[in-house]
Amino acid sequence: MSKIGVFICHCGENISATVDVERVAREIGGMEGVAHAIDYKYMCSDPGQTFIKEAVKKYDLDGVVVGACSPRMHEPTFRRACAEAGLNPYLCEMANLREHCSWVHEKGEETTEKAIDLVKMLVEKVKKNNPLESIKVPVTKRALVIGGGIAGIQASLDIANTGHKVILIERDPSIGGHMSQLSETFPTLDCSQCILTPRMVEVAQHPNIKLYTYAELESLEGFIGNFTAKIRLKAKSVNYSTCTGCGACIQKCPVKKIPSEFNAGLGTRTAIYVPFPQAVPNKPVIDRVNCNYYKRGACKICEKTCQVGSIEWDKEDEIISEEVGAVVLATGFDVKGTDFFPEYGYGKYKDVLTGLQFERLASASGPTFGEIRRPSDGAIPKKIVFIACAGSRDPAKGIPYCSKICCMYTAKHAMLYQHKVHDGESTVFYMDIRAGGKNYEEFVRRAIEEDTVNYVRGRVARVYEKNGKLIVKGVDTLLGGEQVEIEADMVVLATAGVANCGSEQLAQKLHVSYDPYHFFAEAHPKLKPVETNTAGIFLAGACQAPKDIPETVGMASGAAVKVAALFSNNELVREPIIAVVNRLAPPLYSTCVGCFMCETACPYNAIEHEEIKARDGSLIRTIARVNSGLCQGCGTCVAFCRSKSIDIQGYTNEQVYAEVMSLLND
Amino acid sequence: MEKLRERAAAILADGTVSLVIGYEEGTKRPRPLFCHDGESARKLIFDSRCFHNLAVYLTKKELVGNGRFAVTATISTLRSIMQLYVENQLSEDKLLILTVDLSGTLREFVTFDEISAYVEQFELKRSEREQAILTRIEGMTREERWNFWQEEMSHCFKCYACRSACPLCYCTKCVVEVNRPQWINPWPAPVANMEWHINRAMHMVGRCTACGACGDACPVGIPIDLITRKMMEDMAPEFGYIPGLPVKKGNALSTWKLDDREQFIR
Amino acid sequence: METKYISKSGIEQWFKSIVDSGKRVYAPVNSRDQIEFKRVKNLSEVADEYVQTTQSIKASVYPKAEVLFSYEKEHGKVHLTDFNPDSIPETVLWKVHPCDAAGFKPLSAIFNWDSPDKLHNAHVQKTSVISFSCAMADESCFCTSVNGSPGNLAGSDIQLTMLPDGGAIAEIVTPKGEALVALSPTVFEADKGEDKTKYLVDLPARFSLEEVNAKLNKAFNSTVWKEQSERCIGCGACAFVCPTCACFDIQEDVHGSTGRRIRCWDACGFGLFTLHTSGHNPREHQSQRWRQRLLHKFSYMPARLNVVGCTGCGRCSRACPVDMNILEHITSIAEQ
Amino acid sequence: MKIGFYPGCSLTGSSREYNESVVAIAKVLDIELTEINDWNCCGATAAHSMNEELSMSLPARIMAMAEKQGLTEVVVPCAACYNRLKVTQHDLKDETKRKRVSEILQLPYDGSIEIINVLQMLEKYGAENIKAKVTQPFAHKVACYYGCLLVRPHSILQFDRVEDPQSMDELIKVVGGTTIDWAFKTECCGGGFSVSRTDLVAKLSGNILEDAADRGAEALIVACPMCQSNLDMRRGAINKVIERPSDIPVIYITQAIGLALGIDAKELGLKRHFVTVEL
Amino acid sequence: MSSEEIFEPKIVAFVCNWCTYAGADLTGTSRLKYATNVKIVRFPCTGRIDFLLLLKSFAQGADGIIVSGCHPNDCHYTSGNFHARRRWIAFRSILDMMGVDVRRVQYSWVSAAEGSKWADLVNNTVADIRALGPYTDYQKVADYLEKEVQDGEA
Repeated sequence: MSKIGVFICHCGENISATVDVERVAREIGGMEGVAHAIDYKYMCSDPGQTFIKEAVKKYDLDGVVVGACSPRMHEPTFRRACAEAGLNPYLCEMANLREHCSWVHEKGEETTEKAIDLVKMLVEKVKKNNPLESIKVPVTKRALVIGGGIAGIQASLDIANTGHKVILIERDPSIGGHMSQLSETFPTLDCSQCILTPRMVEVAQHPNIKLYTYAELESLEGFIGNFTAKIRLKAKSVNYSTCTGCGACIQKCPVKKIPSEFNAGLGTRTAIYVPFPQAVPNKPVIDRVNCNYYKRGACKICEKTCQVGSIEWDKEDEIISEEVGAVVLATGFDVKGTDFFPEYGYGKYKDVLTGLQFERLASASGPTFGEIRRPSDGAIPKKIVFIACAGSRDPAKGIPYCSKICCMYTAKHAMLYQHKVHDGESTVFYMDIRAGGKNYEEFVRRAIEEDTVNYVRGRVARVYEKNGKLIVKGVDTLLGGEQVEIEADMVVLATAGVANCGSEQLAQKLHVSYDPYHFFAEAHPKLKPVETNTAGIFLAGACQAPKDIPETVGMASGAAVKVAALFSNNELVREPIIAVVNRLAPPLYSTCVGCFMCETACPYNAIEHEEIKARDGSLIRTIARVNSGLCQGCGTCVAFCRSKSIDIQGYTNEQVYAEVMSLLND
Repeated sequence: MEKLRERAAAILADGTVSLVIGYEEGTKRPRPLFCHDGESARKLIFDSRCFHNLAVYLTKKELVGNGRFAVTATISTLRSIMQLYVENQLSEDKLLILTVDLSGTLREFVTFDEISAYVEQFELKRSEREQAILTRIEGMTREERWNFWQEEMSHCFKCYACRSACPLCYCTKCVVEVNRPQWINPWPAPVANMEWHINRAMHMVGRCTACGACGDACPVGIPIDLITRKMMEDMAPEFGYIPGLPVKKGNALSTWKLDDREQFIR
Repeated sequence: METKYISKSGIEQWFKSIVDSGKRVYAPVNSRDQIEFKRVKNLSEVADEYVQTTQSIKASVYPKAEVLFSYEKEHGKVHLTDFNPDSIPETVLWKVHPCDAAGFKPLSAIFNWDSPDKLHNAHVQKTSVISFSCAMADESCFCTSVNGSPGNLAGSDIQLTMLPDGGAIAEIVTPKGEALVALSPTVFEADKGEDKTKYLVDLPARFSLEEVNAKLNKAFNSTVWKEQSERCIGCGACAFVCPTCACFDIQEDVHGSTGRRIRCWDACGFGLFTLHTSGHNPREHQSQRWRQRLLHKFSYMPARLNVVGCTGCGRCSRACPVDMNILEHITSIAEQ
Repeated sequence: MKIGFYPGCSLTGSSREYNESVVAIAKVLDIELTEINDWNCCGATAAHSMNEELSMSLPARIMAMAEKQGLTEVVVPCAACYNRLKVTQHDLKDETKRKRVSEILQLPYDGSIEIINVLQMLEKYGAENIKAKVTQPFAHKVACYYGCLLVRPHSILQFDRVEDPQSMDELIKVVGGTTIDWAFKTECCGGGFSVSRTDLVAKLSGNILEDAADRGAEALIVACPMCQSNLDMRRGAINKVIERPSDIPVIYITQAIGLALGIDAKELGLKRHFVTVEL
Repeated sequence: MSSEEIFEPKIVAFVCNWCTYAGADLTGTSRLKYATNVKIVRFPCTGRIDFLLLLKSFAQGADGIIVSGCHPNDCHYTSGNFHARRRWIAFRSILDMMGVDVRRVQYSWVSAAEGSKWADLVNNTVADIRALGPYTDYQKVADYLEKEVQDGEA
C-alpha cells in the first residue's frame, strides 16, 4: 500500500481564511494509502520544508502531496525539498488550494469540501506516479546563424567572440542585408555603409566564423544542443579559391540590363556580378537565369576574360551537413513593392517608388550617385509626396500592424530630399508620427521645423498619372477633412515591412511557430523575446517583427548571449515530462502496431521508427520510438494512440484516470 | 471467373505467391477462402454476392506469413487496402491484387497508385438499408436517438465481431484489453457497450472506409456500421478526406487546418 | 412423468396464472427483426413462427455479467457483502427449445465440476423451464446428431408439443413442472393419446458422436484445425450465442473505496483469453483456439464431465460472420 | 446554361434598356434565365440606413423565394441589388439573425444560393464561347467604369480587384474593343445623392466623364443602373460644371456585347439613352 | 426556493497547463469569485486530453464537463490545441449521433491572461448545466449492472 504524506498549507491566512485546513488534513489523513497528513502555516518556509523532509524519512513516504498555492508557483520548491530528503522529486505533486480554491470561493462548507476533493485527486494521482530521472543531453558547441544582415552579422560576431564556432549562411551572394542598401541612418544621418562594412569584413576574417554565402538551409533535424543542419551551397559558377575578384569578367559581360536587386530595381547589373562594390565576399557569381550561356548555350565571354580560369560552368549545387548546438534565425524582412497598391497605380507609374528605392536614389553608391532624379525621365522632382503607412496599419490590406520604422525613415527621406533639392517642396501624408526612441522625436521635429517638410495628417486615396504629373488625392484631417490634391513629380510610399519571402517554409523546416503574418513567433512576448518555442532556436532582428537597426543589434546580441549561455554547459538537463512508447517482453515487444499516425500528429518530429529485429537480424516489427531530446511533452500522441501504446511521463493515462475517477467518486 | 481461377492457380503454381485469399461458396452466401494450391483455386468465385472485406486477413501475419500473397478484392477491400497502406501495414512487394471489374475483365494491381487510380472511379454511396436507417435516426430528437441506441446497446454482448471483422482494427492489443487503467469496462452493459462503440468510431475518424463489415458481422443485428458511417460522412467534407483514397501522410485527426470549425468553442 | 392435454384457452389461462403468481416469465419475443428472450406479461407478446432465437437462454442461469460480491474499504478494514442467493427471483422460461433446455446440464456440469458454483446453482434452482418441442428446423440444426431430438425432454420441467387445434400435449417431467401445473390444475385435461412424434420435425442424424469422438482423440496435432480456422476472425460470437459455452472473466469494478467483483462472459476464441502477463500465450494462434473450442465440446467434456458440450442448436453457425459452420466442420472430421 | 434571374425594380423602370439588353444577349448566348417568382424590392439605397431587420428581410425573401423555386444560382444585373443580396447573405451567416429573418418572412432561408452579377455570369459562360458568337467586333476605345457597389465591400463581395477591377475590361477585349487605363474606375458617381444633391452628382460624375474623355474614350461602359442614370440623364447638369462638355455615351456592358453579337440597337434599348449612342 | 432544492451540478474541467490553468491561477490572484462546482484536472496540453476521459466522467456521474486550452496560435506546443479542436469536432458529431447531450460539454479557449473569462466560463457553465438538470439519463444506464442483476434482464 502506498505511503503518501500530505501537507496542507495555510499560506498565512490566504488559504485558511476560507478553507478549514485542519479538517482537510484530518479527512485526508483517513484516506487509504495516506500515512501522514498535517497542516502548517507556511509550507514553503524553511520550517515547513523541514516538516516534509522529516516526514519523508520518518514515515518512509513514497509520495508527497502539498496542498498549497499553484504548482506553477512552488512545485519546484517542494520537489527540491523531497529530493533533498531522498524522495524522487517526481513523486511530489501539488494541490492548488489557493488560486483554484480559497481565493475564488467564499468561506464555507463547499469550499472546504472542494479543497478536500482537490487534495484527494492529487493523492490518487501520486499513488500512480513513477520516479523519473531528468534527461541529460550533450551539447554541440557550434552555432548556426541564418541570415547575413546586420542581425546575423552581430549575432555571429558576438558568439564568435565568446570563443565558440559559428556557421553563418546567407542566401544572397554577399552579406550585408538591407542595411547595406540604406543611404544614411536616422537619427544621426551617419552613412549606413560606413558603419556596416567594417563589421562585414570582420565576419569574413574572424577565425571562429565560417561564412557560406549564396547558401540556404535545406533541413534541420535534431534538438537543442544536437542539431544537424543540411545546407545547400548554391552553385556560384565561380571558383572562389582561385578567383581574385578583379572584376574583369563583370566589365565584359554582355548581359547588362538586369535590374539590380541591390538598387531595388532602379539600376542594372550584369549576369556575372558582385551585388555591390563593398560586397563580402567581393567575388562574383553567375546569375544562371539571365546568363547567355545558361540560357542559350553560347557566350562564355567571362571565361575568356578570366585570367585565372575560375569559371566553373558545370558546377552543381552542393549539400553539406553541419552539426550545431544552437540556431539563430536572423532572416530579416522585406518591404512590399509598389505593385501591392492598386490605388497608387499598381506599380505601373515609374515615379511612384518604395522607401527602399528612395534610399538607393539618396545613396552616394546608388544609380544616380546620390542625386534625387525621377526614374522616368531623370528630371529632378520639384514636388515630392511621401505616403506613410502604405499598407501598414491597414486591416483591409491584411497588414494591421505598424511597420515601426517608416515614420522615422520617411522623415529622414524628406529631410534628405530638402537637403539635396533646395527649391523642392515635400509633403508627408501620415496617420500618426511614431517617433519613440532616443533622439527620434527631435529628429522628426527638425524635419518639420528646420527643413520645412509639409506634414499632412491624412490618408491618400489615390495616385494617378495625368499629363506627366502624379495626381495625389488625399485628405487633410486636421483641416476639417478637406480634400487635398497635389500634382507631384515623385511619390514615395513607405511600404509595409513584411516577413521575408520563404519565412513560412523556413519556420516549418525548423519547427518554430510564426504569427499570422509569417514573422517568427517568440516564446513569450515579454520575457522570452529572443527564444522560440523550439528549444535551442533563437531569434534576432526583423524576422520576428519590423524593427530598426539599434533594436536589431540589441536583439542579436541578446540571442548571442542565449547561445553562449547554452554553450556554457557540457550537457543539458531537461524535465522528463516526455512521451514513451511501451516495451514488453517478446513475443509482443510492444503493443505499438506501427501505424505511425503519431508521427504525423507530433509537432516536434519526435517520433522515430524503431526496428525490432530477431537475433538473426531479421526484422520482426517496426514500432514507434520517442526521441527524448525532441519530445516537448505535449502528449498529443498519447491521446491519439488507439492502442494506448504511448504514454506521457508525469501525466500518464493511469495518473489522469485516477484523478478524474477520484474527483467524481462520492 | 474462370480467368480468375486460372490466374490464381497459375501464380500459385509458378510461385509468384504462396497464398491466394478469395471467396468460395458457403452455406448460404459466399465466404472467405484460402488457396494454397491450384486445387483449391478451383473453388474460387467472385461476384456481387461476395461481401466479406478480405483486407481483414492481410494484417494477420500467422495467416499471410512472410512471403508474397494475393487477394481477390472488392472495391471495399481495395479502399481498406489503401488505408492500411497509409498506416504502414502493407507493402507493395508482398501483395498482389486480383479483381474483376464491372465489365467482367480480370484486373491485377501491384502498386498502390494503381489501386488508388482504380478506386477513384467508384463513388461511395449509402445503400438502401443505410439510407433507411440513417434517415430514421436523423429524423429523431436527441432523446429519441439516445433511447434508440440504448436499446440497441443493451443487446451487445461484446463478442467484438465488429472489431474482428474490421480490416482497420489490427492492433495487437485493443484499448478494451488495456487494463491500466481499465478504460472501458470489459463486461457487457449499455454504457460500457456504448463507450466501446463511441471509442471505435473515434478510432475510425479519417480511417473508416465505410465497408460495412462491422455491421454485417454483428450477430445481434446492431447497425453499428452506421455510427462510423455517419461519422465518416460528417467528417469527410469537413476534413477533406475521401474514404479509401487517403492522403499519403497523416489522417484527419493527426492533421489540422487553421480555420477548422470552432463555433462550439466558447 | 405424466402426460396431459391442454387446450388453447387452457394454455392462455395457465400462462396468466404463472404471470399472476409473481414469477418472472421470459419468452421469445420478436423485436428488431430478431427473436430474443425477453421478460413478458402477456402471451400475445410471445413470438410464433421461427426456427431459433439468436441467443440461447443461457443468460438466465449464467448472466452476461454478475456481481460475485461487493466490498467497502474503510481505514484499512474491508467490509464484504457476499452474493445472496435469495436475491434471485423465481423465474419461468417459456417456450424454450429442447436444444436450449438440454444445455443446462453441460453448463451446470462445468460450473460444478470441482466445487459447487453458488451463483449458478441459485439461478438454476429458481428457474423452471417450459420447453416447446420443435416442429421446425433449418440446415444449421443438428440436435439429433448430439444425443438430442426435437422432442428431447432433458432439462425441461414441462414440455409442450403444439397440436393443430391450438392445444398441446403437456409432458410434466419434474416436481418443478408439477408445481407449475398446480398454479392452474383445472386446465390440464387427460391425455388424448396423440402421438407426439407426429408433430416433431424430422431431422436425420448427420454424424455419429462415437466416430467423431474417436477421430478427435487422435486429432490434436492434425492440420485440420489450421485448414478449418483460416477464415476465422477470432471474435466471440459463437461462444456468446452458445447455450453451453461457459468461459468467463473475473473483473474488478472499483469506485474509490467501494468495489465489486464481477464475473462476465468471455470466449476461448479471443487471443487475450489465454494470454499470460509475461506475454506468453499457450494458444497463440487462432487454429489452436478453434481446436480448443471443438475438442472441449466433443472430447474433453464427454471424457471429464460425461456430457457432450454441444446441443446441436446451430446458433454458432448462424451467428458466425465468416460462416464457420460447426456441422460442416464436425462432419468433415467424422468423414476423414 | 441555365440560371436564375432577379431583375429588381430599376430594370423594370428607369433602366429598362439594361433589362432588355440582358435578356437579348442571354437569348443569343443560349442562357436560359428563370425569373424568381413573386420577387420584391431589395430595399436598396434606403432600407439599410433605416431598419436593419427590414434591410435583411427584403433581400432574404428574394433569396428564400428562389430557394423555394429550386434555383441554385441567380444573376443580379443591378449592382445595387447585387450588393444588397450579397451583403444580406453575409449577414445571415449569423444564426440568430437567420432565425429572426426566417421568423419575419415565415419562409425557410438557408442561404445556399449563389448570387452573381452580370460580369460573373459572362465570365462563367466563357470568353471563348462569347468570342465564337461575335459577328460585329465592338471596335471601340472605351472606358470601363465599375462604380462602388459592384466591388465594395471587397471583404464580402470578393469580386475582382477592388481598386483596379479588370473583369469588364476583359469582356470588352473579348468582343473586340480596347479599354483605356484610367484613374476613375471605382470613383463614386454620386449615386446616393442622385435626387437630393444633383449639384454633387454633377461634380462627381463630371470628374469621371472628364477623365474618360481626356484619355480618348468613345464611350463609358457600366454595369450599374445608378451610375448609368447619373452619367447619362444628368449630362446637361454635368456639362455645365466641367471644363470641356462631353457627349460621349454611357452604355451597359450588356449593350456593348449585344452590339458585338449583332443584336439590333433598338432591341438592346440603345435608343432609350439621353445621350445619343452612335457606335 | 430553499437552498436544498438548488441542484448543484458536478462539473469537471480538463485544462491545459500553459493557458487555462494559468488563466485560472490569474482568476485566483485577481480574487474573482466563481462557483465551487468545477474542479480542475491539469494536463500539459489540450492535445493530451483523451476523449475517453470525457466519457468516463459522465459514466462516473459528472453532470457537465469543461474542456479549455490555449487560443488558436497560442499553443505552447504549437499545435496541440488544433489537434484537440479536430478531435472535439469529430467527438461531438459521434456523441450527437449516439444521443449524448453535447450541451453538457463546454469547450473554450481561455488564455493565461483571461482570469475573468475563466470565472465567467465557470459561472456560465454551472448555470447552463443547472438549467439542464442532473444527467440522470446517463447515470441511470451507467449503473446498469445492478439493475441487470436485480431484474435479471438477460
